Amino acid sequence: MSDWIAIGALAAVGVLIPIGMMSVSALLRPSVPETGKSTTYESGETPTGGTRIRFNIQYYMVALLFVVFDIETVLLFPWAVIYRPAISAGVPMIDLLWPMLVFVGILAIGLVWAWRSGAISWARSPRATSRKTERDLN
Amino acid sequence: MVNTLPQVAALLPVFLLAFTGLALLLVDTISPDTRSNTSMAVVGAVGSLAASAASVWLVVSGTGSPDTGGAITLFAEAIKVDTMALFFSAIFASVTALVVVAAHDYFHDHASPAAFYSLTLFAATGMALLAAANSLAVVFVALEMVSLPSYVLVAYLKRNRGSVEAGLKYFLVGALSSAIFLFGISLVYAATGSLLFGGVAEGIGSLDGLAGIAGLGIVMIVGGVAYKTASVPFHFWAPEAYEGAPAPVSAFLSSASKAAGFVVAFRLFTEAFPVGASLAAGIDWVLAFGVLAAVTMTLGNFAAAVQEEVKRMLAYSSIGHAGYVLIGVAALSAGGSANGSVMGAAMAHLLVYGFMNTGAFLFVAMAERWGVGRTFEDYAGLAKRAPVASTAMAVFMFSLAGLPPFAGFFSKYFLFMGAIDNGFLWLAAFGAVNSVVSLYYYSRVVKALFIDDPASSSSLDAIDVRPTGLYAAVVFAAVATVLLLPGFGPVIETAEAAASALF
Amino acid sequence: MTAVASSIPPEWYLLLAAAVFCIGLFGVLTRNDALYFLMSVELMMNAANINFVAFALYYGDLTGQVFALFVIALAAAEVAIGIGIILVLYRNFGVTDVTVPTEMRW
Amino acid sequence: MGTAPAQLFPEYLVDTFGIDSVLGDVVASLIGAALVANIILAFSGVAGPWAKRKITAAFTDRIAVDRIGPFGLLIIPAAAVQLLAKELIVPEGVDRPTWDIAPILLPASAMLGFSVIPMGQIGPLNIHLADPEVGLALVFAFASIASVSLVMAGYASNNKYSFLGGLRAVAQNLAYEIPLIVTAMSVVIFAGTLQISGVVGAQTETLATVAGFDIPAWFAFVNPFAFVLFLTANMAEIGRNPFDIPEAPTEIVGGYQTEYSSAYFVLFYLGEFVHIFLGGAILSVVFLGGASGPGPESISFIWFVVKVWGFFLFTQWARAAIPRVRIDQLIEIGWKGMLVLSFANLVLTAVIVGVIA
Amino acid sequence: MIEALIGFTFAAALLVLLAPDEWAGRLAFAFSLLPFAGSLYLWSGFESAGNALTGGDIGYMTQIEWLEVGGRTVSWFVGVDGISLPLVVLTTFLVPLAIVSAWTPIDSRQSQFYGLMLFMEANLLGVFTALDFFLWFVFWEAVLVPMYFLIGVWGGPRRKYAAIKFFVYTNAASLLMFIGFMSLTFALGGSVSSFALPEITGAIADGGLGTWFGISPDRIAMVAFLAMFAGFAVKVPIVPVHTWLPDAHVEAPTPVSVLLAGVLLKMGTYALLRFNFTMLPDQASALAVPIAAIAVISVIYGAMLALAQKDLKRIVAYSSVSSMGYVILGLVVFTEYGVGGATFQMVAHGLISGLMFMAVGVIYNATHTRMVGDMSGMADRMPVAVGILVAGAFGYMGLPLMAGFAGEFFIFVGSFAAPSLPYAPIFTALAMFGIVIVAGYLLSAMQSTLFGPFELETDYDVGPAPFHDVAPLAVLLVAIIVLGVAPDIFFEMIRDAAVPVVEGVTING
Repeated sequence: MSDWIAIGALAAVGVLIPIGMMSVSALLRPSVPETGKSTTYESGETPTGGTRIRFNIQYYMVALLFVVFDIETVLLFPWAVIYRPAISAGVPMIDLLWPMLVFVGILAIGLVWAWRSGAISWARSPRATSRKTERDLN
Repeated sequence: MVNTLPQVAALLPVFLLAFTGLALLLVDTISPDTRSNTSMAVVGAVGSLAASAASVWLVVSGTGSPDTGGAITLFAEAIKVDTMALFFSAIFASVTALVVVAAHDYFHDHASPAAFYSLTLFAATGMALLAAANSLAVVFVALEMVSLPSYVLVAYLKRNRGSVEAGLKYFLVGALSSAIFLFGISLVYAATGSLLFGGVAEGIGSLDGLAGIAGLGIVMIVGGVAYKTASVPFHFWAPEAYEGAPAPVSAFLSSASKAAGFVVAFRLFTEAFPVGASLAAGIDWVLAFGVLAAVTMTLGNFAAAVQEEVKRMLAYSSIGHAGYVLIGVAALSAGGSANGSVMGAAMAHLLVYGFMNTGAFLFVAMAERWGVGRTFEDYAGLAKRAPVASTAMAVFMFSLAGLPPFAGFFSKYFLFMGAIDNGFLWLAAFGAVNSVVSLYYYSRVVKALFIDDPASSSSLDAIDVRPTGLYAAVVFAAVATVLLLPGFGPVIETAEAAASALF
Repeated sequence: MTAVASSIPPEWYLLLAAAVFCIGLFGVLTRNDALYFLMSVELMMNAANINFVAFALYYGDLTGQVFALFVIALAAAEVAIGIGIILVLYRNFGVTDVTVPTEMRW
Repeated sequence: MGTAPAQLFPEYLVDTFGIDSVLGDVVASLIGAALVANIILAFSGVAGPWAKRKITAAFTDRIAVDRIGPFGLLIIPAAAVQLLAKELIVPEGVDRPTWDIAPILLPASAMLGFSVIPMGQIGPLNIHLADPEVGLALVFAFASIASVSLVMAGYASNNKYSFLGGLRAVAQNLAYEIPLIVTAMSVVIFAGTLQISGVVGAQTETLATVAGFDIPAWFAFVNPFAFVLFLTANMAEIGRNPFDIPEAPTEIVGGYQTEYSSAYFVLFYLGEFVHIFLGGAILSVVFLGGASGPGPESISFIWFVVKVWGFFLFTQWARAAIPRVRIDQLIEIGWKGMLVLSFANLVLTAVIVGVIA
Repeated sequence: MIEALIGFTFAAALLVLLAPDEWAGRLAFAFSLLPFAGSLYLWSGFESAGNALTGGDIGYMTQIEWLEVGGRTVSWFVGVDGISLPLVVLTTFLVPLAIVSAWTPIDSRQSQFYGLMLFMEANLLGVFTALDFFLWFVFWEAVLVPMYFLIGVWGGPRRKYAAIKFFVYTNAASLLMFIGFMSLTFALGGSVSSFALPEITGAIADGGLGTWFGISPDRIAMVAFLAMFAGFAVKVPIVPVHTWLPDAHVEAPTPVSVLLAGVLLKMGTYALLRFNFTMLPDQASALAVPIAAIAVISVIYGAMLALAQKDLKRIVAYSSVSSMGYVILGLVVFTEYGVGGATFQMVAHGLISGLMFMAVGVIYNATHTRMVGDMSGMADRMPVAVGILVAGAFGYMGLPLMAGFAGEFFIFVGSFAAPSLPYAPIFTALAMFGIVIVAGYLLSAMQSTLFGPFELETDYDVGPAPFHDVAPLAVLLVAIIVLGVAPDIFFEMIRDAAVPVVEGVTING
């Protein structure tokens, strides 16, 4: 039988349990609508401004960097899987290692470049670092 | 001498370009704050010139040509280095060198030029790899390797609304067409069970009931090629992208990137979907390409004729030239005697085009650097203050128009003659008529530069700098365009031999 | 797994892939928002992946599967760049609607 | 592939009851899934919250939950009922479908991760739902869905804090996902397979015998460096102290769950616990020999429980003992430290495996 | 030898382009003397006989393969024969004089001007010496580019219009001609292996034309003939495609007009002789009557138009159209004297029209007008220049002992009793009538401008022209007289080369 049937079954169960809890709660809970309740919570103060705030550009940087390395892992996994069997089958180690080293090396250059050009420093300039506030840290 | 090297040395141009791109990142890493524009440009130019020299050397020494044992296949046949691959590597690397040198001045006050150089080099690497692809998988990967940096390059001036808009539109059409291209590949794979060109060709020869799938896949692949070469029906990004992009990028895209698209077409439609087998399977892509070529050149030329802005005119003219080169594929016939001639002529045209079109866009870059306007009127009288650059521009324009004293004439001539030899008189006629039309708008530029008077006496005051790099690149391109006339013999003979080897 | 997969005729995979592709194409053609566009293009690429994986199985040839991995990687890279471009688009034009920027004539 | 894995739980059911059809497979799988879900719920829905309070109280020298039931055990059902019966406050401007789906997705995805985890045996029952060839990749994939739900919740809530919390969750997950997987990859190099049973099977041999006691070849012993890296990355992945940036109550109220109440809040709370236990399970599979341990095979479920709870205790200890890192520190540690170290580990492991094999 | 000549001229052009404006004119003149000396050297050592295209000797021949495509080679193939050598000499002789005559009128961007002049000279030499079609075509087209700039940049008020009209007309014509020639080569198919003109001529004569795209050889030859004739006719120019010429002449600066009338027009007749009449004599004789008719119309119509003009330059320009008509007539009759005379007339007209334009230019330099009605009595103020102008005008009218007489005389002798042209005497007589008109308009123009009391309102003194303006006029006049007294110095070799052309035709009826 297929492993995937079992996985699908657990997925179904995993989704059904939360939905079941929500349903039960929907039956049990009261509903007393009131405008004060439904305002956005901002530590008890009256909400100011919109919620679509401009946030630190570094979030994007990190996301872009992640894409690069995530792809790398996708392509490295097959290599990792065959590595030991191939060694056992008598393939010289250097033949197996160099493609990975080249691959990782290229990415390493990319990482170092990103590092040096400040893509992964959360606060970008020395001045910004010196007056790190809560807002900057976001 | 080459034969004593390991086979992988045939990929030397690709490696050189890739290493240069990485080296540029390293240079920038060593001194990210000083942003040494000059050192980056020097490294980039040296690297791409080295790659160009390596390509030429490998071609001259006969690497991959039938005389020395045929094409060199590497990496489980995914890569195949033959004369055509090296020929195109030479085009890509030369254009890259010109663009990099020119960019030095164009980005003289840009905050972070580093990425520009390395992205250009990486795109060039992708192109060189593309030229050597022997598998649909490599084609797609390399194509994306060209496209992805190109998107960024077009939108490189991120505070310039035109550049961003151009980048967006280029990206949208690019992403869509690469998805279509990919789906086409997947259908071909589904029908033939192979991604290697040879395997696909075998599969095409023995389709049973899957001809429809394969045909649809090929149509989609044609679409992808049309995008990359800025041909109808995926041409409409080109005017936008070329106009909005920084001019060196326009030069790069319209010369090198287009050539990259064509090398794919040349390979795919000779090795993977050979004419004979495709026709036997009921897939008549020859006719499709014929129609595309005719429509593309007509549309490009007539649209160029009504433009008011020089850069946009060049963009449309670049579409027109794509139409000419498409003849190289459209005029193939099963067992045609002139198959090699016509495709070789198309290759030679791309080489010549690489210099003359790059040069023309770099002249526009120079005008942008000076800050004169973008329309024909704004260019009026520039020759009074910048005679050398204007002369170079005149050379490019006349060569693009195919006027006989310049290299552009020969390449077009051999293209049309090859088409006639293969029985495609109508394509050659279309091409000839379009060439005549093109003379009109190309000569408008020359007229503006040399003959028209400047709009006002102060309008030439903007020309207050002599950007050395741009000048060097433009003059070099002009000299190359002129010298390719006497030197056309080896070029066309190499190209023809390279193309003939595919049939 | 193999038993189940190979018991399904290949035409079904083709149909599924074509359906996914068409959904993506429909999204591309009808949505003006750049982000929807990105998602739709992803769908189209994944339609191709379905074909690759399915026919790799059908032909007993690993290339298709490996290529699908590459495609995933490239698609991700494309999205990364697309997001970057959409970001500068938003900075310059204040929208992510692709029909708004008309600095140049179309 | 190591020793042949014991028969998977659904297969056992199928064989035992002789229902050899697709429908039978489905039914057997559902039964197995229900069992696994129950175990998870017992851990994370009941024992976990209770233990958390007790442990925290112990660390801070306080007394906690001792009123309802023996050792205050009944506080959990009481709290559950109380929370479920609370009014659901839907703040204005929420993006409704997204806001609703997020709390379902978090526990579901974490629970799904358990589908490939071998939990050892209870008597004759081998509690292991599925063992696909790509199990290890799959479990990371399932675990990663959690961050999607967090960002969904943060985005949909129409609240600055929620939004920031969601963003932080993503940034953190991204930063530590790569070290986590690359470190796991070094294990894959040893095991030569992605199949969970293979990974576990590769840890059954005896590494050394010290004073008559066999030390098994658990990867934690084979490669302690990787173990430490993995443990750290794992902590960040599940968002526990000192890496609880996405919630960070003193900074951004409650992060992504600020606007959630009633059953929706319960689901997030539950999901976090499931996620912690999944982290423990992954750790035990990859580095601690899965459900194996001294003694007969039939008590291996006990070992599994011990390992998972060991990890849980560790997280609670960290929660009490280590201050939260700042977001900038977190990101920079991830990209500049962990990533580099994990790649160094990968290359070294490859070389070592190549030399000794 | 010829390579050296052309190469040196190119190099000189480049050097002059880069030279400072102040002494570009002097430098260019100095440089341009060397090609002239070279061409004299060629002349002195020239011993070949026969026509280069029909298997005769080719003087100073060089043939180096350039490239090979589609089974046909293109080569650097140059050489001279009795037809081209006089034109080479004419070119190298006129250019230094034109350069000197530019010293006065050209006062801006001199280095570019003189550079382009030399560049054009180099290409003209190429046109007259190239014996490979491709090479020839490249030079042929390359002449247009500097001409375009010379008219467009340094021309008169309507220079843009004139330059573009010139460019468009001549380019369209080139394309037509090119297509015509190419269809010939395609029809020749495998019977030729190169684009060398002698080989192609030989192949056509041997009946190498085949069917191509279903079109019969005869028809292809006829189409090619017509296309090439039309193409060259623009260049010559022949009525009715002459309209670019007056505009170009009027707007072009004097030295450019000199070269335009003196040499560029000869490219058209030279090409007609080489291609249409040498390669396709059968078609030429089949179409003899219409061509002769066009020629005569050109003569008469050009002369009539000249009669109606007020602008001296326009008068000379239209009279060039008229003179070219004689040349065509001489070519189409296919007799030894007709073809030879036509060739001789090319040279003679080159000198005479050069003289006329130059003289008009000298007057214009002084008066800044060319309108017949604006001035009179110029002879008072500029006796030498006016004297030479009058002499030149008489040369134009065909005064004996001047070159124009010799050329026209040969043509009429050849055409009067031409066996291949029906009604030859009538055509000849009509053409001769043209001379009367020429005399009429030239005399009347002279009368009103040069003689009588001086009447021109200027705020400066109109005095004698400077020496370097008059000297070229004198030199030209001497050359015209020498050629008129002793036409054999050229006609001998021209006849050598013309005879094989005449023999190639089969006389029908």
